[in-house]
Amino acid sequence: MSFHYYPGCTLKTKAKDLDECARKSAEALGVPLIEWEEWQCCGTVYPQAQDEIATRLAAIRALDEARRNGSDLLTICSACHHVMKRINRDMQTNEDIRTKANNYLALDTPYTGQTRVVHYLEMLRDTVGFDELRKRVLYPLTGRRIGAYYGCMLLRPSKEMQFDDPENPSIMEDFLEAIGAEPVRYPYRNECCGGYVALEEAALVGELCGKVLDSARQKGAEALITACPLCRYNLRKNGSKQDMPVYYFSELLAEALGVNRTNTEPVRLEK
Amino acid sequence: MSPVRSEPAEIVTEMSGVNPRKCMRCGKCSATCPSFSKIDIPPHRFVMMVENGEIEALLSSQLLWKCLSCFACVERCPRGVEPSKLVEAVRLLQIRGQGKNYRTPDDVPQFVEADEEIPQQLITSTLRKYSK
Amino acid sequence: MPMSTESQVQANAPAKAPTNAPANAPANTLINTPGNEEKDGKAFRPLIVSFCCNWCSYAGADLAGSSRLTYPADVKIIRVPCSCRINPLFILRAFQRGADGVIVNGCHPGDCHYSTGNFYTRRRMALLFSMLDFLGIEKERTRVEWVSAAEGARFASVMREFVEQIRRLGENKKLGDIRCKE
Amino acid sequence: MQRIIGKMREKAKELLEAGTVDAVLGWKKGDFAYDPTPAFFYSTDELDMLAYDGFCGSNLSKYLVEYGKEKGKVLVFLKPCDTYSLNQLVSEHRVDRENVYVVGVGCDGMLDVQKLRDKGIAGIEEIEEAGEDLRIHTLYGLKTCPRDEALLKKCQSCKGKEHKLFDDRIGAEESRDIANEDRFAEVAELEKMSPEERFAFWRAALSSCIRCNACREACPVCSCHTCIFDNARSGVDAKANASEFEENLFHIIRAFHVAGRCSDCGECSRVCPQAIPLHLLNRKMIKDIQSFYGAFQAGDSADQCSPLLSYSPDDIEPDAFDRWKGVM
Amino acid sequence: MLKIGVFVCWCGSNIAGTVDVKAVVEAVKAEPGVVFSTDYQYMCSEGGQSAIRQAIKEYELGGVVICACSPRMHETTFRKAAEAAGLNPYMVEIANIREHCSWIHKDKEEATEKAVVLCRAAIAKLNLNKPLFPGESGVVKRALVIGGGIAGIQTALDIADAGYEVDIVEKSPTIGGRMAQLDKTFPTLDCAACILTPKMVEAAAHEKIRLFTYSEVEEVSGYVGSFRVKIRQKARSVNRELCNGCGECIVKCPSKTASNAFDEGLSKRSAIYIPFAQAVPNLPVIDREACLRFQTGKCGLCEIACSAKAIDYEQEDETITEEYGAIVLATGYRPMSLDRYDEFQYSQSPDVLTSLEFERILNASGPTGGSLLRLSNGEKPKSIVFIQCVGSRSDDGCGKSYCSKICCMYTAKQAMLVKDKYPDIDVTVFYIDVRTPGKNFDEFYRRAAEAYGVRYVKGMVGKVAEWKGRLQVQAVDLLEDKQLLIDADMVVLAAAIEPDPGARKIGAMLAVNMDQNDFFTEAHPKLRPVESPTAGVFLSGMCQGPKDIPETVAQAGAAAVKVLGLLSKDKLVGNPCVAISDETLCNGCSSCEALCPYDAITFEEKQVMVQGRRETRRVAMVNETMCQGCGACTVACPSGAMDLKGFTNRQIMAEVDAICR
Repeated sequence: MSFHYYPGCTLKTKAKDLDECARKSAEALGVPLIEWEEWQCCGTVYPQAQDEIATRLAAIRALDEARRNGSDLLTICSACHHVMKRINRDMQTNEDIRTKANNYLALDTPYTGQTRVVHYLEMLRDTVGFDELRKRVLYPLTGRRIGAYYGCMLLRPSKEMQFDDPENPSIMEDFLEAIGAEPVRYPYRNECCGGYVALEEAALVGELCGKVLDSARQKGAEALITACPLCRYNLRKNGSKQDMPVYYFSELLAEALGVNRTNTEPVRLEK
Repeated sequence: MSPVRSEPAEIVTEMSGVNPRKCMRCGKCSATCPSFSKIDIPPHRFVMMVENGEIEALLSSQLLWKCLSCFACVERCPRGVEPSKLVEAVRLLQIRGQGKNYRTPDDVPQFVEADEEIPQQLITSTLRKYSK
Repeated sequence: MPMSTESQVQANAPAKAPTNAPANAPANTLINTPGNEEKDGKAFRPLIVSFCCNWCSYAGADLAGSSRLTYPADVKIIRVPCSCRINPLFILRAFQRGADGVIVNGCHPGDCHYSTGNFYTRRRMALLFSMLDFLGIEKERTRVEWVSAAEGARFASVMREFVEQIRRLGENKKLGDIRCKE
Repeated sequence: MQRIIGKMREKAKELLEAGTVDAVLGWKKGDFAYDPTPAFFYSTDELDMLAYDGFCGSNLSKYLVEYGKEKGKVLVFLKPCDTYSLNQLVSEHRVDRENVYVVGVGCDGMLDVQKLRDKGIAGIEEIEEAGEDLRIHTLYGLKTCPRDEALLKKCQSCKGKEHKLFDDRIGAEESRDIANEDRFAEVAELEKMSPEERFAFWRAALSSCIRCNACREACPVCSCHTCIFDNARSGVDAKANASEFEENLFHIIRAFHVAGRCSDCGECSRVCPQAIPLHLLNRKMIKDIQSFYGAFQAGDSADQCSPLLSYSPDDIEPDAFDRWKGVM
Repeated sequence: MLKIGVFVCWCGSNIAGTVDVKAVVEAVKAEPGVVFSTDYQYMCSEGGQSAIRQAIKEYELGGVVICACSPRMHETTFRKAAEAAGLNPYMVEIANIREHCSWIHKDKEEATEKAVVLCRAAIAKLNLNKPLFPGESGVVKRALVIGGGIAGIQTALDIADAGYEVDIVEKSPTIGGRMAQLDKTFPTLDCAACILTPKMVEAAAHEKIRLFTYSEVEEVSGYVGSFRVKIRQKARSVNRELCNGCGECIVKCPSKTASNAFDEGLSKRSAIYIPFAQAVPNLPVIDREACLRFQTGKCGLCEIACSAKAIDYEQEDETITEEYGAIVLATGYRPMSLDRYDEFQYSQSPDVLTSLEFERILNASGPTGGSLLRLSNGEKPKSIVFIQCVGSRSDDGCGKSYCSKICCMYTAKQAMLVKDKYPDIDVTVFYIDVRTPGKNFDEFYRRAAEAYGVRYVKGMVGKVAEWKGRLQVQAVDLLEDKQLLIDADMVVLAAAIEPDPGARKIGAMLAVNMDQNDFFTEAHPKLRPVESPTAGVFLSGMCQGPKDIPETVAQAGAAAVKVLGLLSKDKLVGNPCVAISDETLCNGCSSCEALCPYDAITFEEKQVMVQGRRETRRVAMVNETMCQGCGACTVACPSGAMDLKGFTNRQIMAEVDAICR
């Protein structure tokens, strides 16, 4: 089963690691990711107003392309996933948006949300299976205490995202366990990092990230993982002072599978 | 007596698809809001003001620009009110007005210069949220 | 009202589905049928017979009333102990005497006061409506709804919807008895 | 099947003489070669008139209801398809099984004289049924016609050679195989039409109804002591169609009353003097029942429950019936 | 021809405001049979009823049509009025021109027109009415109570005290229910056990009461006055006759890791156990899931320990069938699961508890022996936060839409109990509204705030998080528009209550409907609050809706009174609107028999006169006591032989004709 892979803007620029590790790992796991060359930015924020049609179109094009190929659309970046999932749901359930968007796009067959939007982590869980992943791990991250940072976009609103329990999620912890690490559950793992007000409300973002990092440290985490470039940026910017490395989950996956960029001896993450 | 509905209030409820009358004033949105310290009108009051048709006052609210769209208020509201959608609708009402953009592409160079690590996502989303 | 003669029937026969409908029109858009044109300067008011079982739907209708939820006066309710008391004859009789729509209301399947009554209703009505459709009689003129005693609001909205549907369909000519038309 | 008439007479004689039965129900020679009629035979002397040939299409089951429960035991000759009707009557307690001695007779498919006439064959004096072809002696000489081209409508979709109940059988294994048409094909054709076309079709068909009640009289499940249409106390009695509506009403209600009970014997259409395709209404009901509620054949056995007298909690909703259209 | 009188009610302005009642009176005067028509302000009042009685006599009316409110409201009233004037009560028809007309239409002309049509339909039907006479059936003078909590116990005691036999079926090994888990009760603060256990003992000792604990109702058939109920007594693996309740077996049991449901899972118990010290009966039960003997075949220590030789590993479930005249449902409630409310860290922190769990912590017999300790570290808390309305008043898809009613009061109680014992602990209650309607209830809540210094904050909590070994509570103070961060050691969640999930199965057996929240529906929300829609089945306690203990006990008594009213009758008068078969039309086909849900139809070979001839025919016979009048048979009957009295084919068609005229 192959996936229609939608990387999104940041994964091709500032978050190349996230993208590259994810693709290489998928290859190693035998899951073909086929990237549509003509993808465009998803819009990064989900347009919450009912009358915003144009801002939904880029996402719908990508979703429709996946439908044409008859495959599920796979995303990694939390923001892309959030936008794709919710707009897809709009196309399934909101008749007004569906009609207007289809009128704009004038597709041969109207798009009505037929595509399934899958996050990379869901692919690991449901397509590969965490048990299978555990078997494929060559370099388990044994003894490493790692906290998962979910942030907002993957989980909320849970009725639409249907990703995990919004208040007590576990998919990243299960992932960490599968690659041999010791997951650290901490209460602020689903609280906001400050998102895009980072530029003008540095103090607020500092405060919010500080709380997340502090909470993780209290529970014994030595590093964090995330799926979102923005979260990682915010946490790193504020966390560097706090001596808490923040990785993309795919970096650790690549690490555990031994598919790092250098094809020599795998670089073990420093303890 | 139901409050007199001014037209902007109708636009906001229609645009957002939210029925503010469902709010029972429990304040869970405000209890959960991570930007609370930076805002002048807390989310629960924002919902009440939409219900009362006081849109004019909301157009200058800090909440429009400090809301993180973290959807915690949406997730935790026991009445399914979705305050963040109301905030977005009022924000759109504001920035759709001529020259009312809060951020413009002209601001981009200054951001990028400030920190070269800034992910694209951050710039795009800022512009998406704050300008038309 | 004019006599329902053969030529009338044909004159008012709905056109086939319009071929110029936009390809992206939502699938559930009702095709506009003639019949709702104004007659004698007054909009067409359909006659609708609504059979309600005593325990759920009739109580639901009562609740709609006590909640002051409006629906058109075109709907006239007949109380029966259970939806399974509704003989297909009653439905045909209503059409014969000039009803434009008939709606059968019962408890939700599984909630029948008599345990199983509405299960039989469901089979009977499925077959009856299918046969009427087979005879070319608009299936939109008949309907079965499960309305509980707690669903006053739903009762009212179902009635509003059904009346609207019949208004769009226009007068029942296919199953009317000419003797009953003035 | 003219060849087995001898055995049939023998059997009838034997049982009458032995007192096993008090009467024999069979077909009696008519005035012409093609019009044997149902008849009771009470003594062995009458048995010369017993007939069995390609024109014995009539289903004798229903006459057993009339014979009643008090007159003793009767021998009845039934073709395979007729036994479905008897089974249904037994299941409805309209005929007591122990009052009937069923002799299943083989069948090569019954004939429609109108079809011969339509082929320009007139002045029929005698018909020899031999193999695949009919040899027809007429005033104008010998004519032949392939048997399959003269079959009754109902025989074009034969239910098979198996007798569903019998006490004895004659010639059953010799029955001829008949190419079996899809009996729902015509129904499916109609379903494909637009509602307007269907309405026009049925209006044209039913408007010729003269309410002779032949369909009702011939129908083996229309066995009510008093039909509601004849019952002044029913509130719907109507001896004649006074309006278009009543033309429809009678046939809709009749189809509904026999739904889940009709074995599709086709007698209604066979006897209709106006050639209204009434069997289509019944077949529509049968097709719906099968697609909504699963395989069912009325008369398959005497102890099955009609689909209209049972239910499943997850039956389809009445508004979903047309989703099934054209499936099957 | 029947002489008919028509009475049009104004219902004050309820009808007359929208329907021109005078015009209705005039319009129906020419209807067939109508010899008299009039209007009146309130037909249901004594004045209105006497007007009906007078007119019946004066105009020698054979039937009356009342145009008024729903027949579900006053049909009985008007039937009685007609009966008082010598009419058969079933010669009364109601045209519902209030709920189905005046209340839903605004246009007076339209509403009046419709009222006339509805009235005509009623007249048309009445013209075909026949006097009906109800049948009679006997009453088994015993009652069954399903559920052995305070509601069930109280109902059973009240019935038994009146001299009737009662059986209580309780699914757990002891009676007592939720109340037994409570520490104190509001608003008097008396100890729950002190007032409940005497009632438990009384029930067990009562000569008219039999207890079936660890038992379930498996099947119910029959009808009011004579229900047949199959009860399954699950195997306790302990012989009730031999056991003396010494408890030696429990001491010796090596498997002590089963979750103790009585302590809401906060403690462990042995595989053989008595739920709590004052359990009734004081008889152990082996939890076969937890028992080593049953799981591994090894062990048998309880058998060895038992000097009375009461342990019986071979014991099997027993099924008995009993007859009852009446059944009371008292199936109770449970706190809803808080899986979907983890913003409060319920499943992630041992110091976040439901109120019922906290109740066990406060209780001297609870997991901490009554001392208030944090379950995470066994230390005394310095600050406790209570959060109300968790899952109640919710419209988010995972909570309950209703107010659970008891939480405001028990939260005040628990806060007060904490403050009373430990005045130095900070207690904060977050509330949306404090709802205290009830005798001495608001005073109680105010006492918590005023005398005990419980801090009440109007606002909700958004997040609870473990922080530096304590719990950080992020909340809002709505009156100050401030976000608060409070460090707490324990957080207590007032979880919404929900009906016991076992109720659904029992409801289905008895054809008692449930509302959208799974509470049993009462026959009338105001006028018949303890009757279920099924005759002879009554409701007691929480299974019908949220209630506190005084209300539950009151309703239990009310249910008992209804049961006694039923059991005190020797004969029950049935519903005369039952099926009737016309033997001259019946084909004997048995279609009706096949689908009758009450087995009320049988067939007989019978001599029937048909057109002057005598014939033996197989014909349907209806048992009028068993028939409930659904009418399924009437439609199945092809010949129209089967009809339903009070709703005959011709009556319904007459209504159709009148409406479509």
